[in-house]
Amino acid sequence: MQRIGVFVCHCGSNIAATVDVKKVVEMMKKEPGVCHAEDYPYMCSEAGQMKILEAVKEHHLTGVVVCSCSPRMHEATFRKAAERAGLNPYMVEIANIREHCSWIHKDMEEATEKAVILARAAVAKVNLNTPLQAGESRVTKRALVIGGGIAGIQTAIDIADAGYEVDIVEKTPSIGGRMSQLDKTFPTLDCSACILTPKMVEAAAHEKINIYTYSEVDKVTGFVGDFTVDIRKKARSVNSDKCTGCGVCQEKCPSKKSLNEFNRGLNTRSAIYTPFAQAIPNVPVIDRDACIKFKTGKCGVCEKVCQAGAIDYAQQDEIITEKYGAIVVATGFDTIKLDNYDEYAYNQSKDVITSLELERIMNAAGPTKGHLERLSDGKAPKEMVFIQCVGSRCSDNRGKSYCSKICCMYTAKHAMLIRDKYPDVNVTVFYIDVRTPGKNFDEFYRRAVEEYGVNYVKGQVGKVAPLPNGKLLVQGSDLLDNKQILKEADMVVLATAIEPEASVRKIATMLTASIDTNNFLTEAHPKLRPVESPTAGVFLSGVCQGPKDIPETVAQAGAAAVKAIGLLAKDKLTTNPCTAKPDELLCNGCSQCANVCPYGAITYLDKEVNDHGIRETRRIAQVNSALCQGCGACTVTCPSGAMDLQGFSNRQIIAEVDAICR
Amino acid sequence: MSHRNYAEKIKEISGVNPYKCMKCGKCSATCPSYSEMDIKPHQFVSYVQSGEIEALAASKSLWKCLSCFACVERCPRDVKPGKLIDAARQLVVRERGGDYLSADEIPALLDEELPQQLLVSAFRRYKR
Amino acid sequence: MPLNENEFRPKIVAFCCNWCSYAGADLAGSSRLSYPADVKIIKVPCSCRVNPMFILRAFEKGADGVILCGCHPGDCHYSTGNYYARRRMTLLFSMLEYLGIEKGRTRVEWVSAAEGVKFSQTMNEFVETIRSLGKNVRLGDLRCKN
Amino acid sequence: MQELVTRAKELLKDGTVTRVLGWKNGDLSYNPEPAFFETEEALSDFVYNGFCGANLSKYMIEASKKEGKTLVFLKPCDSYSFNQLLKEHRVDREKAYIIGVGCKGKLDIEAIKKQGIKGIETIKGAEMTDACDTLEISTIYGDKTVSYDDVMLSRCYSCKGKEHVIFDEQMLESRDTATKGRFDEVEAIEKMSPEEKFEFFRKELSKCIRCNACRNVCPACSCRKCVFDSNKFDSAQKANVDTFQENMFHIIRAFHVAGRCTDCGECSRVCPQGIPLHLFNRKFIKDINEFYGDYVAGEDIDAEAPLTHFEFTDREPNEERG
Repeated sequence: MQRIGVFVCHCGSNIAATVDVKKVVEMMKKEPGVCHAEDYPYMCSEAGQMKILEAVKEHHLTGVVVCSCSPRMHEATFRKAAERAGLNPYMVEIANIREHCSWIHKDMEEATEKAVILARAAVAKVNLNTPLQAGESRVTKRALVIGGGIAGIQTAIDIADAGYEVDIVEKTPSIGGRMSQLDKTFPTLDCSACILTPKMVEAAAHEKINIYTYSEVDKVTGFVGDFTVDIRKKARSVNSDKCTGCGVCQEKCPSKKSLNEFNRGLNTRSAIYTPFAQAIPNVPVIDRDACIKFKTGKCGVCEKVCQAGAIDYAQQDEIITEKYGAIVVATGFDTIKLDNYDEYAYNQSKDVITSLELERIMNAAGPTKGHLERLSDGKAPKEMVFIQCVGSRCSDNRGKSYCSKICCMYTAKHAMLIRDKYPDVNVTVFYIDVRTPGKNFDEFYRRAVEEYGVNYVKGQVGKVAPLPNGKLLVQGSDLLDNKQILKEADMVVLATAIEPEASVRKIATMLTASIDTNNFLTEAHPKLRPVESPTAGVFLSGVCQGPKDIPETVAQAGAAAVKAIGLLAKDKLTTNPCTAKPDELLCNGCSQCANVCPYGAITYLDKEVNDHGIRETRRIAQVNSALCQGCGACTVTCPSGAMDLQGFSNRQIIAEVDAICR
Repeated sequence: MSHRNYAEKIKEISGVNPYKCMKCGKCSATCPSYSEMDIKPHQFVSYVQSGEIEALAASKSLWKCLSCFACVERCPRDVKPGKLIDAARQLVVRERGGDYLSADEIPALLDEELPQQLLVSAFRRYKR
Repeated sequence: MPLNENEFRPKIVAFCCNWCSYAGADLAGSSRLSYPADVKIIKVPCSCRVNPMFILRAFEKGADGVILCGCHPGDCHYSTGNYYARRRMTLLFSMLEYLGIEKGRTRVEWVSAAEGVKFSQTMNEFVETIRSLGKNVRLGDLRCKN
Repeated sequence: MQELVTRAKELLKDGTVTRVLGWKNGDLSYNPEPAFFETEEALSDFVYNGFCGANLSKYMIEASKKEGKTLVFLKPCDSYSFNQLLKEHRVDREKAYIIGVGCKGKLDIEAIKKQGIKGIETIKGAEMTDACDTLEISTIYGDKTVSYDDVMLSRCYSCKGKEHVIFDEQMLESRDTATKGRFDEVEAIEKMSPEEKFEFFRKELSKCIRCNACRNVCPACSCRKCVFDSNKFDSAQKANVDTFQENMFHIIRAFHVAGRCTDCGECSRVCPQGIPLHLFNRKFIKDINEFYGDYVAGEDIDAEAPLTHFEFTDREPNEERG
């Protein structure tokens, strides 16, 4: 029988308020195997851990049960404490009497009774614990960054500066991402390209960084330290080595009708194109759906005019398989579709645009060469209206329930830039609350109001209706003056909600990274581990984890890089010792378990076995504990119970069930 | 009408939780008869939330609301102000003793083509 | 609700997978979303770790209801665990129903780490169902009873 | 039957096989039992008639470990079991020389007795050479006749068909005996109310005396050490202490063979208490076919077994049926 010590934590008042900790200690003293029980206000504190150390020494404890908060919080803390006391760290079990008991029950008697039962289950489990040694697995000193926007670039540069190889996989023909589509950035009003392109060049020139553009991740297998990734390099139909980036092919290409995604479809581009001038790599891509050569077999102008002979119609997709130690997701975002918001007439009038479209209109390389004009008739607008929170903060299922965080700042930026460049244009912003927290942000917003006379109206817009005279009737409310406002505007800009890049769900499934219903990747802990995914070895950088602006994205990109570097710096990783273990004498060799193992950790061996005197060679399952992640699928398909899971063995779970149902 | 139970009753009839309102003003922005109303649609919600049912019941807005439900359709938080005003109107209509249509007012409102049936139903509804 | 003796107090065992539903239960806890104290949670690495023997063992030892929570299909930390659990539990529950055991006593629910509200709602619903079904008699030991 | 014996003798004499696995007469004329024959003389006791219901595949697990090849006679339904054991690496194909014997439906002595026939001495008309339509039974109370098709084993009424899925040779013709739907009984039970279902299975399973005959005869249920005999699960039970353990043993046994059971019906045949154990296995087979597409265990070695495979679009456990 084990010698078990039970430590009941008050967690200040979090537990002690609704669970009678003294009674739990008293009840635990009577449990079989428990030879020491005590309570302490803060078990996770240094003093609390000392209690464990002293008790282990004094009572020669062989097992420890801590009744406290969730094991996801402090299991590691208490295991380290036990280790310091010379006890095997896997002889520690946690009874979650906070999140699963004291916080959700009001009646003291009921909560205490439940706490005792949960503690009893933990004691029953620790009674059957066996000391385990964490194994080791190797670390491939190479990182993969999925997504080539500012988040991906910054993460890649930081990892590469630490001396590790980094591959960036970018879906579009050039890195740069959403930021490359912006004109100016807040709060400093720097030109977006001016601060982004140097980073892009730095990434491209960095000898440790290898960039795959116009490529996607096809398959991911393996786990932390040992990922194997298939990258699909889609056929550009242009040979990157030969191409000099002269751009002649783009001028001469006769097919000019396809929508220019980079300019949000506001103008068109040729079939062979680079997304924008400063594209890196500056190698065009042939859009095979628009290219006359691919559709009809005729044409071939680009091949003729290309002195470098770089055009290669026969180029096929290429699958590159690489091994990585860490993977950083930096897939970025897009604005939501506005089809369910017909009250803003976005689909009816060309003069109702989203803020991202306004960025392109104001950008010198944009569809209007930087002139602010109406897309319907090209005239300069006199009255401009900005509408905030379009699709954000909506708990009806049309839009997104969260606040997209960046719209208040970029709308203030737009308003300020327009008032500065075109002083005669009146700008009105309909808002619910202006949210500009942080350094120099509110001052930035106040400058827009005070210096540039932007007219902020507290109240949403109910309807935008195109008028026969080509203007737009904006019907809004002014809650402070309690007036309904009917304004004729020349242009209406919608501060549209943002959502993660659609393809992130496929990537999350491949990485087994958890993802929430809004398609944002779930972080390991919202406060304490914001840049890591619960899946070890996967890190989150940028808006794929939640709405954020460029300063935060760059900060988080750096953080994700440091986490990845922390992982790559290790030569060995301690692996989870709770892996499957077959019992040689009972194994039928029927390979049911191998069929369900997601990691291919089970192999078979004809082995000489002495089964109580019968000596024969048998087909025995072998588990590679470096590959096994301890899911337990094999233990259930094994009819005879030969395959068992260390740390969560059949008898342990049965003991917990018994303790609970007693 | 004491505050508490009538506010509760309105919430119960309309099934609306006024606390979900984020004061964005979109309902007032959308309301076609906004200018006719003394208490505006976004104020229905705050009046019910603070329990000021007398002011709401006595207000002209009860009868100006066309029940076009544009506010219900466009409210981003599913607060349905139109349903709230409907519930308030139900309470007033059910209120005994309230007399909203006196016989001597009829000649002023009368119009030749007015069908007899309309007068009867108006009296039945608004005259207690 | 305080303990009064006559009221039937169901015993319910909830197997929660460590990566999603256990975290969902934690979130329900930290958001103070209450559900009856009759539900006790056992942490398993994955929903595919739960063996039908554990479920029958719970019923044998007097449980009135058993619920298995796991990650949403596609979100499993071990990529395929919950798919196997889904098939096993479908067949097991169908067999128990075939034996005449009330269908409501067993349930599977996919709860992600972000769905604290769903976790507490599921537990409240499940306890309500079990209360309406009453004490588990059919899977207990009948010999000394009738 | 004589051709089987002569063929067996040839194979023994020319050394292709070192032993023959077949049946020999038991203590009564209607209960032949599986037997190994090492020499040609011993083969004189060999018998194959309407009563040889035993499925010999399971014996091949031990036979595969012995030196030299074993000649085994497999009926069509037995060959599925052999294939399933092959899929699970429990038998060695090289160590087995398989003769697929024909089958005209196997007889159930309990069914004969239920016809009120007692004191049976000899039964004629069950040989493979007979027409197999009537049986002449001489008893101490005089001779009786009964129609062959009325007294067959319940599994033969929903026979899986007469082709062998694995064999080296085939001998003797078969007679198709399938008259009832395979899942009629299961569907009948499913239509009962929960109370009736519970009563039905309580009545049946309360008869169980845990003699483990069903486990010992089932080819799919051949673990080296059964979970009910080991301390792996704290579920070692020699006897059913309470009614729960009666249910538990049969539910878990059915679950362990789910997706592997070839529906050979041996468990019901050998149960001394006459419990219709195949109803459990057929329920799982019916569910698997309904939820995950038709699957016949033992038909194709490389097929994905239902419980070690999945589809992304599988149904949810709590979904309403149908």
